[in-house]
Amino acid sequence: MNTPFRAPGHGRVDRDTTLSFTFDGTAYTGHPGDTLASALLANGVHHVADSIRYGRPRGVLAAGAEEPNALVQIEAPFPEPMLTATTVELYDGLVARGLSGRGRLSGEPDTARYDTMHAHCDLLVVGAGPAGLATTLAAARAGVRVILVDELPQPGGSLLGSQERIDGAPATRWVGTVLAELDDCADVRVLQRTTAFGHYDDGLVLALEKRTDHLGAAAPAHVSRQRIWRIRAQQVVYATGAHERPVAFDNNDRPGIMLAGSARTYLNRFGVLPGRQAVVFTTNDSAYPAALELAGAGTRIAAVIDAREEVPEHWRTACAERGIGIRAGHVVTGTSGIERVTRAHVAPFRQGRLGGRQGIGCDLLLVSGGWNPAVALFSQARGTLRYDGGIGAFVPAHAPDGVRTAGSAGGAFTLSGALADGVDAARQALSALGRTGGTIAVPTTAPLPDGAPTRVLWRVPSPQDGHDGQDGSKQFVDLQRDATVSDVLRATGAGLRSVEHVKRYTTIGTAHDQGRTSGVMASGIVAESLGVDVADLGPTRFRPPAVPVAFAALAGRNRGELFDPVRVTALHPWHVEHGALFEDVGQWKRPWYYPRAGETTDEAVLRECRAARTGVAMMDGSTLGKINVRGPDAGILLDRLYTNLMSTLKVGRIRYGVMCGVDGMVIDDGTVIRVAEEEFLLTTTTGNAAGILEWMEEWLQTEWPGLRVHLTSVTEHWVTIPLVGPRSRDVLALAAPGLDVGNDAFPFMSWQDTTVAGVPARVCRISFSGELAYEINVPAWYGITVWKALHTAGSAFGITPYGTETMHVLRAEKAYPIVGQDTDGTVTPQDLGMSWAVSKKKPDFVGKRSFTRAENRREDRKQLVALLPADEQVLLPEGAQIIATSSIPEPPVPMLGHVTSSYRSDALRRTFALALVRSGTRRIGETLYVPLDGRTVPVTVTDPVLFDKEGTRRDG
Amino acid sequence: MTAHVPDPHPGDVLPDHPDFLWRNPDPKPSYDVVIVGGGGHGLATAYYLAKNHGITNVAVLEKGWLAGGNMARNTTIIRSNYLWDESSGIYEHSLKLWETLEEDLEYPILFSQRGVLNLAHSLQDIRDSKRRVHANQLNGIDAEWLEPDEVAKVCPIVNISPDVRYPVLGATYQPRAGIAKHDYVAWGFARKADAYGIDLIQDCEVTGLDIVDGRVRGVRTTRGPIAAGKVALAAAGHSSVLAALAGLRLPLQSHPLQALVSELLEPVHPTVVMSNAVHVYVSQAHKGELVMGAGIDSYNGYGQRGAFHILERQMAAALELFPVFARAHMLRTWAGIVDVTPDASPIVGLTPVEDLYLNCGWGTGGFKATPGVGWCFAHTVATGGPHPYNAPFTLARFTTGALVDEHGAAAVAH
Amino acid sequence: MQLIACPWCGEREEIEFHYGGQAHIAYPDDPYALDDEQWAQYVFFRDNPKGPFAERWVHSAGCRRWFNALRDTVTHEFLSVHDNRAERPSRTGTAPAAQHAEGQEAGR
Amino acid sequence: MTVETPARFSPLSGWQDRFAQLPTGLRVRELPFLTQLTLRVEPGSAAAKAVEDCLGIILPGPLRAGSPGDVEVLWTGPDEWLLVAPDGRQDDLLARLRSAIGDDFATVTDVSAQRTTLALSGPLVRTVLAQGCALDLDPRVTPAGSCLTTLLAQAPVTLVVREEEPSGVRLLVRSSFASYLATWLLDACTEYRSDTGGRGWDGR
Repeated sequence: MNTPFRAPGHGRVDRDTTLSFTFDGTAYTGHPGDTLASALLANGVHHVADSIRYGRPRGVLAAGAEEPNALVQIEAPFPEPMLTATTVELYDGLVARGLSGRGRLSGEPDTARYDTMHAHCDLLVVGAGPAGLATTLAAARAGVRVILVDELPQPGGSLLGSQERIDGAPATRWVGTVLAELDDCADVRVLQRTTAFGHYDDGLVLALEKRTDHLGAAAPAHVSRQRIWRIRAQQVVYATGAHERPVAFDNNDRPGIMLAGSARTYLNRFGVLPGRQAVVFTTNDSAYPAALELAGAGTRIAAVIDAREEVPEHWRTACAERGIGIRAGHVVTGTSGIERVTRAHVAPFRQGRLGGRQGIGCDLLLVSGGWNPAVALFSQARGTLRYDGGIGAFVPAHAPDGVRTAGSAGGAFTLSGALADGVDAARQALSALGRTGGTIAVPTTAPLPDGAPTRVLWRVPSPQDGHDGQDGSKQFVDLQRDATVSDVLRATGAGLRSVEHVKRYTTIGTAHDQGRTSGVMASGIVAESLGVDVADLGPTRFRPPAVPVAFAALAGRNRGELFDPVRVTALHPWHVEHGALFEDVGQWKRPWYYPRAGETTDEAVLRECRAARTGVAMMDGSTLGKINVRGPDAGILLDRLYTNLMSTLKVGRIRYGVMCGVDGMVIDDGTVIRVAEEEFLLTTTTGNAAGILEWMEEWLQTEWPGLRVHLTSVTEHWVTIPLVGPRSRDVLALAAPGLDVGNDAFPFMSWQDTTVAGVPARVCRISFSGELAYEINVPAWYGITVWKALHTAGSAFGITPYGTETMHVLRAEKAYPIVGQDTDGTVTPQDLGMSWAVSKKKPDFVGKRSFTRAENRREDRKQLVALLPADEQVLLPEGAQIIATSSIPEPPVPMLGHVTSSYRSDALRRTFALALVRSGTRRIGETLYVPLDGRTVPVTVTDPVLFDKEGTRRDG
Repeated sequence: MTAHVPDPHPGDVLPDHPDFLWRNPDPKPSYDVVIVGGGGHGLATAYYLAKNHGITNVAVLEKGWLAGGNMARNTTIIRSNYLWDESSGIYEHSLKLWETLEEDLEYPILFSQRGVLNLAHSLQDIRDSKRRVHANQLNGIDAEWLEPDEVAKVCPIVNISPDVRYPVLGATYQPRAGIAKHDYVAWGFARKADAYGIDLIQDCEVTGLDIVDGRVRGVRTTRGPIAAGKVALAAAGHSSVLAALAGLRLPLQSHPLQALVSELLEPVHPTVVMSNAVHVYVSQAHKGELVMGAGIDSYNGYGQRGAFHILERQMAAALELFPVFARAHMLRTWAGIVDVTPDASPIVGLTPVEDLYLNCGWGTGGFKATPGVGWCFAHTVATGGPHPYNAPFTLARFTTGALVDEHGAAAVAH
Repeated sequence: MQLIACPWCGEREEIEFHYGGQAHIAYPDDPYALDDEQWAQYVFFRDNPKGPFAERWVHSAGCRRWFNALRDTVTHEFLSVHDNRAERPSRTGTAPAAQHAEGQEAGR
Repeated sequence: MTVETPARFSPLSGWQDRFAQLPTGLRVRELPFLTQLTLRVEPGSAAAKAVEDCLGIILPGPLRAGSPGDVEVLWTGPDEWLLVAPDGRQDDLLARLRSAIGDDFATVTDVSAQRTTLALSGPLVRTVLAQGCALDLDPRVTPAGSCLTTLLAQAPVTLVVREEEPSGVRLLVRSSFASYLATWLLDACTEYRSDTGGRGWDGR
């Protein structure tokens, strides 16, 4: 199948295969190797979309990632917004439409896979153009580990879009030879379709590999669609090329206006003639090969408009041979046309004045305003830039260690220069690596004709200008943002002097293309308007990413169940099997409660509570942090970190302990058991396990390194099973026949090593419910076996597994606080009514000094109390605030505190709550009020311990 | 739950800036008040000094370009639903000012009261959230608790499926909260301050403070010495460095805070969603870009650059909450420098040096406080004593222990 | 993603580490000899320099060892790291000067 | 109540079938119930010497593993090692070591069930690990005998490159993270699973 604008004998697309695609509802064809842009141009489609602000028709300006105009929405096979037609590889079945600057997200879930790969190398080369290939080859020969990333589907870079020759043959043959040699090097990795987008600290370069996008619907589902490469490189060479920049003139935004070098690429890489009759407007030599090659392929070049007075003899002659007229000292002042440029207006331009205009008919207007080295990544790497007034561009100045440019990215714009620079970059990188070898001869190229310097020209005065020359309302600087020269001049007129301000005022450079074609031009126009040098304004900062990257690619495989690790205990499978609902506590999944068929949450929790208070119940306490503290000075360390005195604890005994921060606020609590004279085992709350170990190590290692103590986390070594309730003793006696479970032999707050269900176990007599209770600890491998054995042994007593909710109710009935629920970082042990846990004997411990600060001495601190709603059925919401009056005054309402915990109690046959209340202890007996749904609920303040205040139940 | 119509809709073309913003004067030898820091707070303070107190012989000194620091780098969320009375007082004062600021400044600041959702993902999140809602309501701040299905009504693209790693268990909602366009806000204040005759002086870095007998007399700058009756510091992340010039040590640590935007997208996200638990907050700005922030980098930094793993985590978190964002593209990233105090509340008021005033420690709350703190700081500078709203935020609270600990409620929040 | 050179494990990505703030803040010899303001200095006040800063880090995901580092807070570059076991604390009261060069014995 | 030999379950005991479906280039199996002891002792001290004599080993230096006999010694910190031995050796080893240490300051703690061990082998090992491990696992950089405590994806692991298996790697992972890590490993292998001979997809 043929398309009207394919140039016979040109291009590298596979013409034997035809791909069908749809654009804006019309079916077209193209070939493998096409981009969507090249395929559209081959079909004669220039008008891709309308602009965002003014709705003006827009076409294809460029051939790569610098494209500001040709924004498209992919609709099939899966919607993706805001891609440039110049970077979308064509595939069969592609459905796309042009966008007016805003894309559409799919409402359907994206099922594609994304992943990440770490890689390490001595040298990373970014860009497989002539310079990058020369660098890579030289380094590969030196035997270092090299990674070469390149954004195109095939290596060659600018060579793919030119008719240059290397070593006497078409340049692409040299590319093939180099690739073949690199293929044979085990330590060279070449990644095509891979765009470096971020340079971070210590040589970390991030690159996005588009692995299956070009396959469309045929992309295999098991392969990641896109991959983020995290490349850690000792040395980085940015051979990222250069971007051609346009010149601002009236109506410089019409479809059919294209960068000259891009037109050359469309011809040579894609075999596409972007127009039949072209006007070429240039300020430098680089547009001449474009004009000549297009002429050679059949485009009629109506004229070359060269802003310079002098055109090099070589190009004069070559153009003359083709019958191409050159108008030196002329500029394009404007264009005509609606859907497509039909005419370029040309005038002499000397001493800042335009001469008489003349129109030249054309369907293609090629523009070259010079070249900007692609320095975004170099700049991200903290390379500094300087303004080169000769070429009107920012170029690398000072390179940081381990980073350099090669080729046109560093200002070496000729092929021979780029190749030599590439070889030199390899030499320098190898030298920095302390490696020798790797010299290759610089490939030979045709001798360069004598050239002439670029004329730096940002904008052509508008013929519409008045005497002040200030009308630039149709001279577009940022095509994607529809920002014009007028906008820039308004900004400077408003008093703005910083390019950053102008950028924000006009929105120039903030779009998808990151101002590749507009940034320097905007600086130039600002500088002209303020009468300063561009160098004084400086470039705007380059920030990652250098190209837009899909959120999903950055998330990689950290999605769904892999978003964050799910931590489970050894008993988890049992909980799942038995219908537990789970609560997320940090990364842990903890059983919340075990509803039976038809039960509500309340019913299930009341049932579980009842079992614990009247029969026997068991839970999985394995997530508690466990730290083994061992060494001759273990007691000293614990004395310094706990508010309690721990060194006096006897072997075989257990003590509850509280830890405070240096500010005197409670940070954690748990139990401490003395295993041996020089060994303790302490528990932390589930969520704080890692933090408390790190905190203890910090004190030990940095403050008291002389203490002979070692801390070891044993959290997951043990499965911990609290066995709770009046019948717990009976159950344990069955499961541990060798253990004397009597109160005398095994008193409260003691522990014993024994055998439970045939498994060596450590059993502790501790209770977080006030009931007779045991805590059975076994190595985690035996956890399920012991759990099941206890469950079996307890079946005759109606043993009931319970979850965190029931645990919370039971402990609240006894006023045992939960750190993080009944405390919030502003609560002292005294506030919790735990002065008993604060040693009076110890001269110091962490937090003690803060207790005497003014705020801590106040008598009206918030203190933990219980609240009993007058209506025993009313459940106060946790978090509810407490006020003094039965009616709610106008805001701001003085608040006395808040409800930290609130439950229905089976044991109390009513609801109750714990609360932190200002002067709470003093208010015991008072009635306070909790605003709820516009009314207030009266509550009585009571001592926080509501159940078994005398503690008669703990011994059974 | 109140029905809410976001206004203006994302996707609107931005209004033009005025034809004139400000003069670019050279510094005079002397001013009644020198404000150090030409960010949002400094500019707002200048404006209210003139407007509320008639003090116009004022210079605002900015070492770079106006509003080029955190004002240019934040995610523009405005809300007042803070936990403690002290915080909700000043933030609600600020929110009320936001509600009339467009008319006041005669500048289209695009204040859009599209509501803010703070998601809860754990039972403790629910407790903390409800505690804040109850406190807010009693403080006269619009706040509601929403169940997951109500969350979906406010923001249909939030994934409320119970099957995700950290399901959405509900959210607090402040309907009057929202976003504004940061440059427009800063320039609005700057333009008005300039019109009052206040000198906005850019590229002018303060290199020293002249202190005689415990009293500040002026500043030394890269553009020469400037005498001042009073000096007000409003330099956010750079406050420690400036305070050190006066021999003051502050309980501040400066950290990078990163944010990013996507390309422009059709309207998809009608409100603002924040999640402390999965560390992301996101809104869709007026032109249509998704604006996102994440957690603070853990270490001190002045480099206006953050670490990539924070962004990577942020993207994963965003997709957990908003699966439809999968193929949106990260267009641009940046970092600001936030100055954080031990209790995550600001320091606004007097210093041990006479006539030297301090406003700092706003952490991630600075943007939303802009008009409120400008109002109160101007009062403090003009009268020599704190406004009731900033009276609790003294430096002395770290000695007495009377902290305003917003960690529980604010955490990474903005 | 910076690399931090753990004195024991060598260069690792920063996510393996936790930050511990300013180094060389010794716990006061006698906290009760300090008035509330001096105590507040110890509890809440830390240097916040723009430039080199002596800090504590811990290699949480590796060898779990705390160590000291000198890092430039502008460039984020680590100027040096050192095993803090070589630097025993000298009990000099509240925070001494933050900046010191590698190997210099400071009042940690 | 009759007590039979109690059954033990390792953290990944249910995963054999899933591991069996991995691509041919990667073999994964759990080595359950290994004896693991944390040894803390100052290197070069008398206690360290006593330990070395007792076990007939030299305590390996930073980032190294030593495997003189049936006790493998993994360096995990400047004064910390993990001793790994076959199933059931903890009581014997603890007794011998504590006796050897005597009154000197050194501690040994049984942490056998704290972690489980995955043995990975096959040509895909490094490729799969590179998807979640930031360290350079090239054998020239990380040779056999290396022992690195680090992160794999979001799980803390100790990664040991084995002497006897050129492409063999052992991962010691905390028990609560084991199923996360296994899930991650399976996911990271997805693209190598089908029809591509275990080379992974070459993108063409």
